[in-house]
Amino acid sequence: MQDATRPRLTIPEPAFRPGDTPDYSDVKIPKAGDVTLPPLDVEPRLLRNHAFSIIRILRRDGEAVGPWAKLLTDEDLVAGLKQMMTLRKLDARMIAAQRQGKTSFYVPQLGEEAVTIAFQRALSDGDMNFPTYRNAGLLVAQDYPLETMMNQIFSNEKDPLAGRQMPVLYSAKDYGFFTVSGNLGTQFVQAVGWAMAAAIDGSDAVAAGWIGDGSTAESDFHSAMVFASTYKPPVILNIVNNQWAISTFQGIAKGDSGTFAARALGFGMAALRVDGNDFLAVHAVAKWAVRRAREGLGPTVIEHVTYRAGGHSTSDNPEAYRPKAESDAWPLGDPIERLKLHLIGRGLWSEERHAQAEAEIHDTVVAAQKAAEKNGTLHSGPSPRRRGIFDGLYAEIPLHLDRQRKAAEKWL
Amino acid sequence: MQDATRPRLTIPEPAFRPGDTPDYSDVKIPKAGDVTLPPLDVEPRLLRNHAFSIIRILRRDGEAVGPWAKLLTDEDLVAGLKQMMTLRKLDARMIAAQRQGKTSFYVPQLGEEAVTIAFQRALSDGDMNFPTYRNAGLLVAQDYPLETMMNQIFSNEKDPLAGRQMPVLYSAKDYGFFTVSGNLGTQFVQAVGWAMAAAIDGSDAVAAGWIGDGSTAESDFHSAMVFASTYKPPVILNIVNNQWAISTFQGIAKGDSGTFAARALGFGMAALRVDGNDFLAVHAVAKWAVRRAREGLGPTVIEHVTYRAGGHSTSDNPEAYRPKAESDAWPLGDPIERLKLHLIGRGLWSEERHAQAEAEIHDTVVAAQKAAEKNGTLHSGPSPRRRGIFDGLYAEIPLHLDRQRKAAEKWL
Amino acid sequence: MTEMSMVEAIRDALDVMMTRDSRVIVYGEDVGYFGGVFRCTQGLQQKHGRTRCFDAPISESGIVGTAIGMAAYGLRPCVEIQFADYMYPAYDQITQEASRIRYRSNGDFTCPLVIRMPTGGGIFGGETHSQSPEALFTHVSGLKTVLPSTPYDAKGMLIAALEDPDPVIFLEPKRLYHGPFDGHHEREVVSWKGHPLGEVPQGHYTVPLGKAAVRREGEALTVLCYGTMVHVALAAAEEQQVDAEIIDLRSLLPLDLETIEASVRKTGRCVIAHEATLTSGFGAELAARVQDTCFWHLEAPIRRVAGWDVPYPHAQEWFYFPGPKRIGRAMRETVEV
Amino acid sequence: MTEMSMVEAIRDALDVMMTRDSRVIVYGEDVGYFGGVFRCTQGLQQKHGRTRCFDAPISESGIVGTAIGMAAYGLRPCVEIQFADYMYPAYDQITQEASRIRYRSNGDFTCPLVIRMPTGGGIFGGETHSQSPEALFTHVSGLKTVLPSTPYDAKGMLIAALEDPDPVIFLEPKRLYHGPFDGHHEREVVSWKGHPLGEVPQGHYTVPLGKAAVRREGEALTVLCYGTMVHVALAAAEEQQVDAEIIDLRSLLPLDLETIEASVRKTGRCVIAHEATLTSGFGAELAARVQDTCFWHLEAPIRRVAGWDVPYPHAQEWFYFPGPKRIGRAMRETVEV
Ligand SMILES: Cc1ncc(C[n+]2csc(CCOP(=O)(O)OP(=O)(O)O)c2C)c(N)n1
Ligand SMILES: Cc1ncc(C[n+]2csc(CCOP(=O)(O)OP(=O)(O)O)c2C)c(N)n1
Ligand SMILES: [Mg+2]
Ligand SMILES: [Mg+2]
Repeated sequence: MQDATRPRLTIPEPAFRPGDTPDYSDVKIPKAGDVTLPPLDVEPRLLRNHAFSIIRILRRDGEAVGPWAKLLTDEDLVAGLKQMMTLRKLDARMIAAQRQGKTSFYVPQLGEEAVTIAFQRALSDGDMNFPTYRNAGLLVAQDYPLETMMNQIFSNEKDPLAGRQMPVLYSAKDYGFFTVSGNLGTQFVQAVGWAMAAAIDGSDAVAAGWIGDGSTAESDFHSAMVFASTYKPPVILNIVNNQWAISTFQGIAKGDSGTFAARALGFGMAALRVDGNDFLAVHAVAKWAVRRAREGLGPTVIEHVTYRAGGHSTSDNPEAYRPKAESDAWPLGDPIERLKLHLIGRGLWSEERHAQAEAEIHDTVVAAQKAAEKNGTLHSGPSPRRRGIFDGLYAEIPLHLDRQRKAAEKWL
Repeated sequence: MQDATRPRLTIPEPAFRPGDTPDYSDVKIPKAGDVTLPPLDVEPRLLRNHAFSIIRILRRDGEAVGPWAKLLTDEDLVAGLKQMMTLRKLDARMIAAQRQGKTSFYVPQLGEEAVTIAFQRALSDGDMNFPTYRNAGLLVAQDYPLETMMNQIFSNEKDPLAGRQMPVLYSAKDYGFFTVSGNLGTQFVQAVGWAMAAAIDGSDAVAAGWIGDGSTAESDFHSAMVFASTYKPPVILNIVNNQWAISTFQGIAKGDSGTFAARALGFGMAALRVDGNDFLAVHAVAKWAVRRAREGLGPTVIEHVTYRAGGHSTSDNPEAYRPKAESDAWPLGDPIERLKLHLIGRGLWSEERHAQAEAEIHDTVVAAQKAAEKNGTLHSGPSPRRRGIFDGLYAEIPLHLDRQRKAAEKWL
Repeated sequence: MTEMSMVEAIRDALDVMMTRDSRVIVYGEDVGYFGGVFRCTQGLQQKHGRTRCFDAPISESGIVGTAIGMAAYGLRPCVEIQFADYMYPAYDQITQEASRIRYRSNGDFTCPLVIRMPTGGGIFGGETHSQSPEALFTHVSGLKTVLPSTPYDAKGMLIAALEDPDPVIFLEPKRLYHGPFDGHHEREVVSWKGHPLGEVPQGHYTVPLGKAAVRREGEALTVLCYGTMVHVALAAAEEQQVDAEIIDLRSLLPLDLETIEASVRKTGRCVIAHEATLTSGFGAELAARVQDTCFWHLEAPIRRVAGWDVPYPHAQEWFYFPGPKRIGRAMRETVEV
Repeated sequence: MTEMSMVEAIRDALDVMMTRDSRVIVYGEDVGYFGGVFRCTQGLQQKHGRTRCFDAPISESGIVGTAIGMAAYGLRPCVEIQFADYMYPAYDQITQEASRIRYRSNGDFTCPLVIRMPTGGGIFGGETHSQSPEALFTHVSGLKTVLPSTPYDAKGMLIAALEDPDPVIFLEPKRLYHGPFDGHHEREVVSWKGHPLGEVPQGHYTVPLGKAAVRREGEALTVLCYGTMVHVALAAAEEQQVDAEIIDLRSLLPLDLETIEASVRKTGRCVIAHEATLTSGFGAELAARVQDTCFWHLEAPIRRVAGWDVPYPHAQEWFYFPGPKRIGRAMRETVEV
C-alpha cells in the first residue's frame, strides 16, 4: 500500500523484548577517565562532548582514574557504600512488606542507588531537592530515620504525613527534600523557582531538580529548561535515565538519536552526562555543578545514565516487556559492586567487612521495621486519624469544610 | 547586600529601550551564500552550523548567490513580490479600518511578509498549515479572496466564521489553513499530529506548524519537538523569530545565548536558520524541508529570523518599550525592498512597474474592502445572526442547549 | 453473548472498531507493546500493527494535541490518559482546542476524538490516582462526557463514542473494571462473571450517548448517580429498604433531562451521589436543574452525597468514599422528611 | 482617600506590599518594563528593581510552577496570567500542586501564592479573551478563589491575598478595570472617578477573604452575584423596581454561607447571576446549597442567569453577556411566582 519513498510513522522499539537474549556488546561505553574536567566558568556551548559522552571514573578493575577523580574522603566512600547497601536492603524489605499486605505500594531504586546517594553528598544544609518517587537515596544519604520512612510506607499512626500520601511520596523539609508529587515532572520547574527565590533573596543555597527519562517528555521539563536558561538561577537539573518508563523504553521519550543531556545544549546550558552507576563520577559531577551554581555561574543539567534493574513499582512486572536477564547484561554494572571493588582495591574494605556490614544493615533495617510495625501497618494496628483528613488543607478551616467535618463525625 | 560571588537572578534585557539609538553595527550577519546546501538525507547532527548561522541568498546589492539560489521561476518571483505588496496594503487598510471602528482588532505582519508568502509556494495542494494569527500571508500567497478575509475582520453578515472568532483568526481548510487559535502554541503539536496521521494513512501530504519566538516557551512547543523527534512524521516546524513578543524581547524566551533553531539539535532533528526577510532564502529552505518531509526523511525545524516592524496588534504601542526607529536599524532590511531590488537587477522589474503594481494592488484591496463593507462592519450594517451562536457547537444540538436556544429567542 | 469484565469489554470495543474502521488509532502511555497498565489495549498492537496502536511519550498534552491534529486530518484517534488524575497537563488542549475546533471554524474542521481515562478511587491510589474530574469537563461547552457502569454499556458506549463526530471524554470507573463494586470494600471482591450486565454481545453494537438507564424503578425517591455510585446506590436501597428509583446517568453531557425530570416529578424527592468532591461537583448542576424544573413537585431538599472537599487521602480512603452507609442514610433521611 | 480606577487600586496594592515586604515578587508576561497589557504593574519594576518585578517567558505553567518553588522557599510571589483564558496550560500546577502542597506534606511545606488574572468578557475578545473560569477553581480543594467588584475591594482584597498563607486565585473583572460597568454597553462608559467605591484609602488596609458585601438591602428576593454582575444586578433592580437584596459574594471559596442563607431565609426567593457558561458554573453550587439549607423558606425556584453554553462569541458578545434586561426579567419573574 505504501510507496517506498513516502513518509511512514517511525515507532522506536527497544533492542530486546521478552524471549530475546540481551546483548550490549556493541554499545560503546567511553573509557573511564576519558572526559575532560572543564573549568567552573566554562562556556556552556563548549560542553558538547560532555553532553554526548559519559563521564566515568571507576574502571572495570575498580581503579579511579582521570581528571574527575579524588574528591571524596575515605570515610565518605565507606559511608556511601553502606548507605547504598541500606537503601537496597530497605527496598527489599519493603517490597516483601507490600506482598504481605503491610503497605499498598512501593517503588524500589535497585541498580540506581549511586545516583542519589553520591549526589546528596555534594549538597549542604539549606539546599533543597525537588525529588521524584524514586529518589529515597537523598534521605538515606543523610541517615534520615528509616522508621519514619516506614511509618509513612505503612500509613500508620505515626505516619508523618498523617496517611494522606501514598507510600514513598515523602516530605522532609529539614532534610532538604521537597514534598514528592504523584504527578510526573511538576517538581522540575518548581526547583527552578526555588533557585530563583534563593537568587533574589541573596542566599547561597542551591536547588536540585530530579526527573526520570520518560518524564522529560512532560511540559514541566520544558518550562524548567526555559526558566533556568533565562534567569540562570543556582539549580542543578538531574535527569535520571534508567532506560525505562514503566513498560516504555527511553527511545519513546528521546527518539532514536542523541542524549537527554543534549537537550540542555539547545538552551545554551551546561550539560554533563555521567555514569550513574559510578559513585565517584556522580559525586564529582555533582560537586562541580553545585559549586558552579553556588558561585553564581548558572544552572547545570546532568544526565545520569543508569538502569532500572527492578520493576517500576510493586504494581509492575517487567518480564512482560523486557528480557528477564536484561539488567545483568547492562554494561555499566552494579553501583554497589563497583564501589566495593574500588574500596577493596584501595585497602579500605574487604569481603569480610562487607559481609559484616550486610549483617549490621540487615539488623538495623529489621529493627526499624519492627519499630514501625508497632505503630501499625496499612490494614492492621493503629492508623492515622480519620477525622484528620479535614485538617491542614488551609491554614484555617473554612466554614464549608467545617460543616463537612461535623457531618462526617457520624461516620467515625 | 549580595556577595559578589553569590548567585543573582539574570534578567535579560534588550539592547535598546525608548530613548536609546538602536545600533546593530556589531551584530554579525553571515554573508549571503555562505551556508552550504546539505543533501536531503543529511544526518541532523551534522547541521550544527545551519542552526547557528543564517542561510541567505540575496546580497545587499540584490544579487542571488550561493548553493541555495535558483529555485523559483521568474513568474513565481514577480507573483511573490506582488503578494507581499498586497499583504502590506491589506494590513495598512485594516489598521486604518480598526481605527475607524470597523473592526475590533487587527494583527499586521509588517516586515515579515516574506516568511509566509515564500514558504507557502513550497507547499502543494493537500498540505496543511497550522498557523498563528500573524500568518495571513499563507492565504494571500494562494490568492485567497481578500473580501472573505475582510468579511471576517469586519464580523459582518458574510463572515465565514459567523462572527464567532476574532478578526484574523481565519480558517480555510481548502487552502490548507487550519483554524487559528487565540491560545498561543497549541497548533504546533497539532501540526505534528496531523503529519502523524498523514504518515499512518500513507498519504504524501505534509504539515507545517507555525509559532512565534515568544511562544516557543509554551509547553506545546516541547510536545511538538518530542513527538516530532520520536515519530518522525512529515512536518516542518517553523519558528518565526521576529524579535518581539508583545513588549518582551526574544531574550526572555531564549535566554541570552544560542538560537531557537538550536533547540531542535537537542532533539536530534534537522534545524535550519534562515534570513526571514530574504524571499529567495525562505523559499529555498522551505522547499528543501518540504521535499525531505515528503520523501519520508523526517521533520525539519526552521527558524525564520525577521523583525516585527509594526505593533504587536492594533492594541499595542511599541514605542512604550523599544526605540521608535529600531525597525529601520534592523540589519536584515525590508523583504519587499530586497526582492524588488533583486528583480530590478535581473531586469524583471522596474520602478515604473512597481509603482503601477502599487496602484493596482491599492485598487484591488480597496475594491475588496468596499465589497466587504457592503456586508457590514462590526458596529454597522448587517451582522452575523445572533441566534446562530447556538449552532454548530456539536454536530447535533443537545437538549440542554436547545432549551437555551429557545429561552434566548425572547432576547432576539 | 460472552461474559466480559469491563476491561475486556473496552478492549473488545477497540478491537471491533479497529477492525471495521482503519481510521481508528489507539495510543497513549504504555498502551502499545504492553497493552496499558490496566490492560485495556492488550493485544491490539500485536493484532492491528504498530502504527495503529502504539506507546506515547509521557506528555498528556502532546497526546491530546497530536490527537486533535489526527482528528483534523480525518482519522479517529482514541487516546488513553493513564489515570484521569494525569489529564491536567492536557486540560488546555482538551478544553480550549478539541472542544472548539468545530465551533470556532464554523464547521470547516472537526474533531472526532475519544479520550479514555480511568477515574475514581478505592485502590489506595491517594490523591493522584483517585480523582473524578467529570465536572471539569461538563463546564466546557463542546465536549461530551460519559461514563459507563457496566461492561455492556462500556462496550456499546465506547463504540458510540468512536463513531461520534465530536470529542468525547470517556471516563472509566476503575473500581468497576473487574466487578460491580458496591462500596463494601470489607467484603470479597465480586466479579462481572455471572452478573447480567457482564453479558456482552459479540461484534458491533452501540449504546447511545445521552440516554440514562433506570437501574431500579421506585416510588419513594429518585437517586441520580453514575459510575461506581450506581452499584453503591443499588446496594444502599436494598440495605435501607427504600423504594428508590435509581437512575444511572451514563452520559453527563449530553444529559438525559427528560428521564431525570419525569422521575423526580413522580417521586418528589431526590438524592444525588458522586465520588468527586462536593463543591462545584456535577451534583451541583444536577441539583440546580432539578430544583428549577421540578420545584413544585419537591417535597424535601435535594441531598448531595459526595467526596469530602479535600484531596483523596491514601489511608483514609474508605472514610472519604461515599459508601452505601452514607448514601443509604441520605436516602432514608430524604424519604423521612 | 484617593480616587482610583481598579487598575490603579491593584497597582497600589502591589506597590504597598512590595514596599512593606521584600518577599513580595511580581512577574508574568509583559509585566516588567512595560507594566502589563492592562497596566496593572506599571512602574513597579522601575521603583522596586528588576528582580522584584520582571517579564516572564510565555509559559503559564512555568510561571506558576516557578512561583510554587518560590513560595516554598519563603517568598510571596504574585504572578499575573495575562488573561484568565491563558491559565489552562497552568491548570495542572495550580490545581494539582499549589492547592495541595500544604495538605500533602502535612504542613511541612506551604504555598503562599497569588495568581492574578483578568476575567470576563465585553471587550470583543472572543472566545480566548473573555472567559470566566471561576468554577474550575472552586471545584479544587485547597484554593481560595476571590474577585472584587470595586477599586476599594480590589486593593483591600489583594493585600489580604498577599498576606494569606495559602494560594489565592485573584480574578479581576476586566470590564470593571476603568469603571462600574453595568452591562449597558450602548451607553457612555462610566468611570470610577466620582463613584463612592472608587474612593481608596492610601497605604495598607485589608478586606477579609470570605466575607460577602450586601450592596443593596431588600426584601423581595436575594440576588447572588460577583464581579461585573454586581453592577448589572444593581442596574436591573433599579430598572425593574424590584426590592432586591444584592449580595456581592467577593469570595467564592471560602464562601460566606451565613450571609447568603440569612438573606434567602428572609426573602424566600433567589436569583443567581454570572457571566460564565451556565452548566457546571459556580451558580450551580450556589443553587444546590441554597435549595438544601433554605428549602423550607423558598417560595420560588432559584433561577440562574448566566452565559449561554457556547464559547464566548466575538460579534454577538452582547447577546451572550447576561445584561440588565436578562437579569431584570429573571428577578421580576421570580418575585412574581
Ligand atoms: C502526569 C503523569 N503522567 C503519568 C503518570 C504515570 N506514571 C507514573 S511513573 C511513570 C513512568 C515514569 O518514568 P520515568 O520518568 O522514566 O521515571 P522512572 O520511573 O524510570 O524513575 C508513569 C507513566 C504520572 N504519575 N503522572
Ligand atoms: C496561552 C497564551 N498566553 C498568552 C497569550 C497572550 N499573547 C498573545 S500574543 C503574545 C505574544 C506572542 O509573541 P510571539 O510568539 O513572539 O509571536 P508574535 O506576536 O511575535 O508573532 C502574547 C503573550 C496568548 N494569546 N495565549
Ligand atoms: Mg525511567
Ligand atoms: Mg515574536
